[in-house]
Amino acid sequence: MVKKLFSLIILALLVIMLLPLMTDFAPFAELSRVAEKYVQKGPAEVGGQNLVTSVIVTYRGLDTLGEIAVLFIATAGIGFLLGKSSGKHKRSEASQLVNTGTAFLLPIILLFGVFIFLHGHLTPGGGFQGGVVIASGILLFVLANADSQISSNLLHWIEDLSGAFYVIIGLLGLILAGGFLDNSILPLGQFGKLISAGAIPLIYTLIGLKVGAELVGILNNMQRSQ
Amino acid sequence: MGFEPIKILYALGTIFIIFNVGMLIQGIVRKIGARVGKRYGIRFYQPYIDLIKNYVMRSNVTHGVMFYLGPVFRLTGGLGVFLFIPIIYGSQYFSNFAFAGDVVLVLYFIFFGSLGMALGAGEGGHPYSAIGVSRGLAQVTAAEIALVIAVIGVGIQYDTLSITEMVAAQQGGIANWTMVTNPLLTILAMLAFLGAMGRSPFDVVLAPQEIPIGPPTEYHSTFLGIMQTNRSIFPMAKTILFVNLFFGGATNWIVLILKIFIVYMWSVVVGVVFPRFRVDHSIRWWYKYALPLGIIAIIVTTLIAG
Amino acid sequence: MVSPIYIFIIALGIGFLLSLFDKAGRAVAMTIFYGALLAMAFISGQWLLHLLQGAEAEIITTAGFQPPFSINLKMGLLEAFFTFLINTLGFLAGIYLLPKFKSQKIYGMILFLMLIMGLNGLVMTGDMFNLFVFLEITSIATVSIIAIEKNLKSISAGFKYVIAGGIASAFYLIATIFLYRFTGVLNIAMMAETLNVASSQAVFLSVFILMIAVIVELKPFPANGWALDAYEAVDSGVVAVIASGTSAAMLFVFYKISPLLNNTLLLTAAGIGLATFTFSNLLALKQKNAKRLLGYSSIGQIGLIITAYALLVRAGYARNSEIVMLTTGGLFINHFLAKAGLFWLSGVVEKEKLEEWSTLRNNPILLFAFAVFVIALVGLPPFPGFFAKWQLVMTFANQGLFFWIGLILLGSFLEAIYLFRWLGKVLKSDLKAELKAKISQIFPILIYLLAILIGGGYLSRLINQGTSLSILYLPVLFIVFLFFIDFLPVAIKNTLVILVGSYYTYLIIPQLSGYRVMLGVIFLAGGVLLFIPGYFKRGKRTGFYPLAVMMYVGLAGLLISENTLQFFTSWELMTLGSYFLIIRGKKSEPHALSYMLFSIGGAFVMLFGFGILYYVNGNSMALSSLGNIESMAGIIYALLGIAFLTKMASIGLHIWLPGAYGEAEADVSPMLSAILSKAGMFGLLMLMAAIQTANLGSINLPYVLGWLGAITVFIGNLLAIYQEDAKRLLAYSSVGNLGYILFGLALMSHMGWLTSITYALNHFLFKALLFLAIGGVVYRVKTKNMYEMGGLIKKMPLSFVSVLIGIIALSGVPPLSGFAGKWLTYNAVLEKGWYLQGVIVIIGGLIAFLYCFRLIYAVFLGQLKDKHRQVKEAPVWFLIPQVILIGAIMLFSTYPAFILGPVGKMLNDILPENALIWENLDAYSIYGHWNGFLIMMITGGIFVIVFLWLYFLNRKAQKVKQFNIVYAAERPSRPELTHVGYNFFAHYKKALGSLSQPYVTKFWNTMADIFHSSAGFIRRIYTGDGQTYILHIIIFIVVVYFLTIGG
Amino acid sequence: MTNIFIGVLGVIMIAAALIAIYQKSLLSAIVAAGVISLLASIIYILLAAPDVAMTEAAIGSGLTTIVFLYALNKIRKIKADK
Amino acid sequence: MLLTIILGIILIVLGLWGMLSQKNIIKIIIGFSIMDTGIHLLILSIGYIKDRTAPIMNQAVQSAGQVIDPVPSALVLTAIVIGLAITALMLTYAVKLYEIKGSLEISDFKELKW
Repeated sequence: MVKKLFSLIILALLVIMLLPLMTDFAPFAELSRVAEKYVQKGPAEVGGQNLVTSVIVTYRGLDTLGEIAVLFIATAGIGFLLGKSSGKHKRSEASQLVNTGTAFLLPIILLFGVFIFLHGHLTPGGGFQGGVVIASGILLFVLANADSQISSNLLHWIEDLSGAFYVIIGLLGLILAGGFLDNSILPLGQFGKLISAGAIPLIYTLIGLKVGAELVGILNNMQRSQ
Repeated sequence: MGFEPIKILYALGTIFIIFNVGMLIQGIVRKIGARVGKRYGIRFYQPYIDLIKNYVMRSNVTHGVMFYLGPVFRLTGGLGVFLFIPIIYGSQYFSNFAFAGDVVLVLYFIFFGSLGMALGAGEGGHPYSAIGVSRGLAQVTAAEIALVIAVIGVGIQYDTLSITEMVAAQQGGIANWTMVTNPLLTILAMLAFLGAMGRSPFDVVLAPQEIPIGPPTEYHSTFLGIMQTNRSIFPMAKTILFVNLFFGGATNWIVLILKIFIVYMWSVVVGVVFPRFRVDHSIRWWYKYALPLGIIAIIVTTLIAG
Repeated sequence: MVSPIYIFIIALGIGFLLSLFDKAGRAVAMTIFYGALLAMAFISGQWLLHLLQGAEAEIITTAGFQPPFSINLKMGLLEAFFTFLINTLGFLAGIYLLPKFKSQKIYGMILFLMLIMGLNGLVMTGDMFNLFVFLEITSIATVSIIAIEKNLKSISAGFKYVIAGGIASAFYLIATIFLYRFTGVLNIAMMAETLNVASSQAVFLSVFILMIAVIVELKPFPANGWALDAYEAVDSGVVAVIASGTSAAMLFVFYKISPLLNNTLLLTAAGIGLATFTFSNLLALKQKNAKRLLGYSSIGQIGLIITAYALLVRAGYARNSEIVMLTTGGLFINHFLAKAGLFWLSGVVEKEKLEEWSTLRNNPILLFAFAVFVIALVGLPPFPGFFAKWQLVMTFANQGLFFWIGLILLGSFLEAIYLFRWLGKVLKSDLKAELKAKISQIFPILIYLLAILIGGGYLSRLINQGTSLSILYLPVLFIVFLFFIDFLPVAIKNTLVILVGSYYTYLIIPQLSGYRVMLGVIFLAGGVLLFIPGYFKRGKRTGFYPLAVMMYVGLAGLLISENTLQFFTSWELMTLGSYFLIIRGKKSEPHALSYMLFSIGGAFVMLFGFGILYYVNGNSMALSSLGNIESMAGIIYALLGIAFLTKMASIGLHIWLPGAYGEAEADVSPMLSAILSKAGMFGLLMLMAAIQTANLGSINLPYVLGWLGAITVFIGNLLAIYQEDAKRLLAYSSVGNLGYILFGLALMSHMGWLTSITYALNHFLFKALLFLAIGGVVYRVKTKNMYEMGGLIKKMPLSFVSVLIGIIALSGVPPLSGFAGKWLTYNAVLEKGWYLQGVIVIIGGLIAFLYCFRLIYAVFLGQLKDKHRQVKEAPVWFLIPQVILIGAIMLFSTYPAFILGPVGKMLNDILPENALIWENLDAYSIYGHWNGFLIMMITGGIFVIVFLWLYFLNRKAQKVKQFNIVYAAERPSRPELTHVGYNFFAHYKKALGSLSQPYVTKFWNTMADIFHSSAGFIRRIYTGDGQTYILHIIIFIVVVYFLTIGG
Repeated sequence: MTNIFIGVLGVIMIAAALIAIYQKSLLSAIVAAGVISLLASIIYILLAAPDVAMTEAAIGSGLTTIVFLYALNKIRKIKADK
Repeated sequence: MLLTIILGIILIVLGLWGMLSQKNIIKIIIGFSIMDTGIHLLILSIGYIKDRTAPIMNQAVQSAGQVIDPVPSALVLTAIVIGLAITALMLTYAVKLYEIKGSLEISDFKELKW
């Protein structure tokens, strides 16, 4: 109890400490120096409509690669931590509704995911969101077909190869264009079209696949391991 | 000053005189002691007889090299102390080998004999020898504290460590003696004298009642003779040192013998009056009383000299 | 030139594909894995070389845009250096973990590769948010790989780690976004250009949060319980990467964000660092678990580095200036290599308790590595930490940061306590288990061992300031050579050392002047002489020769050093060498420890003093500047004085000595007592010579030293008489004798110094003699208790003669040389007027008679014990130097003028009032006179005459049987009953009981208790509860913030 | 208008957070935490960041909750096995 | 937008409070995820500029004066994914801890201390 009271006091002090961030602070009125450039030059330099995507995939592409790595490490870490697969699972039978629903929904969900990451440079969304959608579709499938198991082999292949290709595309940027992860290895194309913004759709596809595979992998690991 | 061969002869002469003085004083003192105690006592020449008897007797016993050398060390120590003290002030015949060193030399040479003796007794293998030596050394080192302080005091007062110069500074009448000019120091010195002479209440060394046998038992006949020879020279040497340092020294033999006798008698008188200390009492006494007294004496002396 | 970006490409590409390669077989995956690590190391190494040759730093832009519009990486010299360190560490740690990788899932390798990549990213990235990403990569990879051991301890440690890391990065993120708001960029360098920390409170707070988040990642006290748990529980191979690699990267992050910090924040950081350093070292005192201990030490070291860096930058040094690099870089490299090495060793040992590490003794090379790492951590030469710490203290002193120096030295001292305690236990405690070291584990350790040696050698160039290199380095090379030939038998090594030592003596002595000649003879010629007994040993005597020579090289170095650094280095080398000599004794471990602690404590005090000197004297390291100090002279002299007094074991600082001297090996004790103790004397001589000319103001240092010396004489000698152990008796006697030397020096007069030097020379002669003789006896009778000996004169007559000569010389009884000292003392005392002190000194000298007699009596006289009837004379190799020493004593006694005359002349340069005049063999002072030759002749003459007289009278004396004594009318049957040896001076003890109480020991024990119990109390904050650790972090942040804005 | 809307959402979020902290049932707590994310994604839309809103809804609210539930499920299973 | 900043900070503190006050490890992780959400909200609020639209350049939106800052959005995207990774890892640890010791009380894991 004393400890809780003490924690409360400390948190109160923390709030007092953080007060200047609220009181002595003015929000942006104009774009920052960096953002200004992104907005003005971004469409021309990168070729994506969605500036957030341009920033994520190109300007701050290294962050994204790192982010993918984080997810990858977490997947590996969870696999490492939870040790060996036990192999046998008992899962309760899913209801008819889910089964039917899944059969109907799965292709749509997958398609939706692909749509999201392919249009990442044009509309909100991208590899991560698309990846999550794909992952959730697969999860649904797993829930529905209790007997089937996701081929971890396939997952691995998708996960590993998409990651490796991502790196290779980045490398191509270093060799062919201005630097690592430069998207202009492919022609920027016509602004606003699906096939535009250089390598961004390609990268986002790879990210989408990788993220999807990794997320499934995480859940799969948590589910199966013993 | 310096060494000349003829001085060896002078020294031998001095030794001869003082040896006899020592023998006689021993005898007389024992006689007086007996008379005070209402006994008849020995003949005053008894020490001579004892000595001759011991030298004549033969013992073929030795416990080892150090046992054999013990008395040699003892007598060398006694003679050495004596020889490093100038005896008669102003006399080139009776100044011994004082040119080899000063009062510090004498002070430290006193230990030469004690140490050798202790070693000899030690090799005798008798447990009581060891106990006796242990007590004796403890007692001597404690008593020496007062002596050292007294000597330093004299050194401070006369700004010299040379015995001859100390005596020189006291010439010209009793008023110049250290005894008069610095009574505190003299009191300290006379306490030290009691300790150095092993007289009661500081006579723990021999402590005949407690250690019935020990060095004197193991050492007999010739060995004892040599030690007796030493006993008539070593105490005289110490007494002469005190005479020189505190009582104006002496310019001729008569004065010297008189002063020796008086100083020597002091220890006898005190010894008759006071009972004996136990050895740890004795040590504590020196540290507790003599040392502070000495420090006061040194401070006083500094004031006098300064 | 391969672009540094390939480090990431390789790591990520291979990381992503590794599990696919694994499908082709583990061997394939492993080959590729190690190939990747090697390639990363190669790239950074190549850049390091390139940049070292003066190339420009490379800015790597990504996506073809310039910063701040895209993320950029930088490969400058420092980045190259750090990535090279991290990548080589990665490769070596990878090799170390090879068996685990082989048997575990492929994820282990992937995670490891990602971890190393993350660390590279932390170092190279120039973008604040990208740094966050790499932070998370590192943190998640670390947390995941912690699970390489799946026991409860490491899993719960991992959980605490991930939570704490999460909170730290949360704060980091908050700070990042606000800084983005204030500057409009995320590039750190540009942020620093545009940011004005003082412009508003929100800006200040943001920068503060950024800093504190980075610092929390660096494990500050007390918000570091999570890290300690991880250090304790995580697998050794992994924790080495965490402790060294992650710390390196995070330190570099701190370096990177430091341009954002203003002076207030730098001060805060420095304060946090110092608190961390001090407290973690304090708390480590109570630690019994080896890895946790290393954890405390790691955290402390990082704290120290933060403090050093922050304060130096605050003081105005450029972030990458040479000074900053030398200090923080040196400390860092030292920590990096040593800590990784030690953690790796922990994996080899596989034992938790400190003393169980003694299994390392099964493998001498690993033991050597362990010792080197520990010594490097303490900051002793010749390792990088030493030079860095030196430079740090000097630079801090230059800035007047004395308070900081004081605390840093305190922390270092605490660190030394537990590290040396550990070292001692490893060297001495019982050997129980076998050691199974795999080659994959040994290889990385050896590489780092080599690296730390090279690093030390590289930094040691600081020393070289005008002195010829050969004199400085050749001896060191000889030591190294001795390490290499350590497998040879004793006889060869001993001969070699004696020959080389003689030649070195011949080389050095002519280069010395003044009183240095005198000490040079004692140190070097004496040293060579005392190697002779070494022949008695059989076998290899592993480790003895290099370390003994190290001690002598240190001693010689003291004499020839011209600046404070050379002096200090030599001092530490000497200390280190002597520590290893002492600890060779059978029961000497606790004593060696206390020796080392007092020595190191003293050395740190000395370092402090040299620091102030450096400050006061306008950045001069010249030792000669000691004599013309403008201000603060008193405090400098006092500090240096304390340091030297420690080595001289003056009262209050003496408690290490009896055990150290007493328990050392037979031929080591004389080296220590006769020679090593004079090092302190040399220091004091130097100091006193300086005091002579300096303005001390109101502080009368010599007066204090005089009293101290006098009391030391008295107490040292008094305690000596109560000892039952012969060697301890001699040891206490050394305390007393060193007191005379101190007293003489403190007199600050020609006569006083002459006294002191006479004592020094004499003490060298007789104490070497006595320790050798007693050492020989102990070697034969196998006990050091005097009451168990007795009567040995019949079996060991030559040793007896040595002891006899020795004690006569010791006690100062004429005609031997000891008297010279006594005579000079009287004269010097009278001249100076220090009567009371003089009285105490002289009384102390009188007490010496007691133990002298006891020594010779209880050992050689009295009754021979039955079990000693077959004892032989001491080995001839002990006797040879004894004969030489006796000869020297006799010569010195008979012709003191030949030695003291020239010594007096040497002193004339410093103290011109020559109060002692030599006329041929006669010495005249203003008080008295003394002729050693005549005294010898007269005494000898009388002795011979009396002896002849006795012999004439009693020439047929026969030796009787042992028990032919009259003993209460009985014949004793057992020698034990009649040998009075035990508690010989009981009455003295009874009389002076209060003076013989071990007050000093009690005092130091109480001090130790206070430290230990406070450590025990404080460390209870680490409850082990993860939630408490979270609370600690938040408390830490809040409290530090309010302290920062409040003060 | 927007402010009021955000304010209302904020109050609900704080309430949800308190439920997430204090609700004894772990399942409810997890759901409450998911609700916070979901409401946050609505705010993101108001803050003109549809990309983030999508992500938060998908990952923060959706996937994170699923991961929580999986973990909870796993823990239950371990409990049952014991 | 100040309101959302305040909301963000409130969520952060509430999350911390959850981590400090709850003994159950799952609850602590929930607290962490609440704190994470707060931080995301905070970041995004910084990038918001009043009355502007999303940074998607099309016919309707052409100039720099019309859109919000895309950078914080990009950062939050990254942060969300990383947050998920950490949360998942924490949960895995929780599972593992439960598997070993059968407890979810954080105070039950005090094997390492001092």
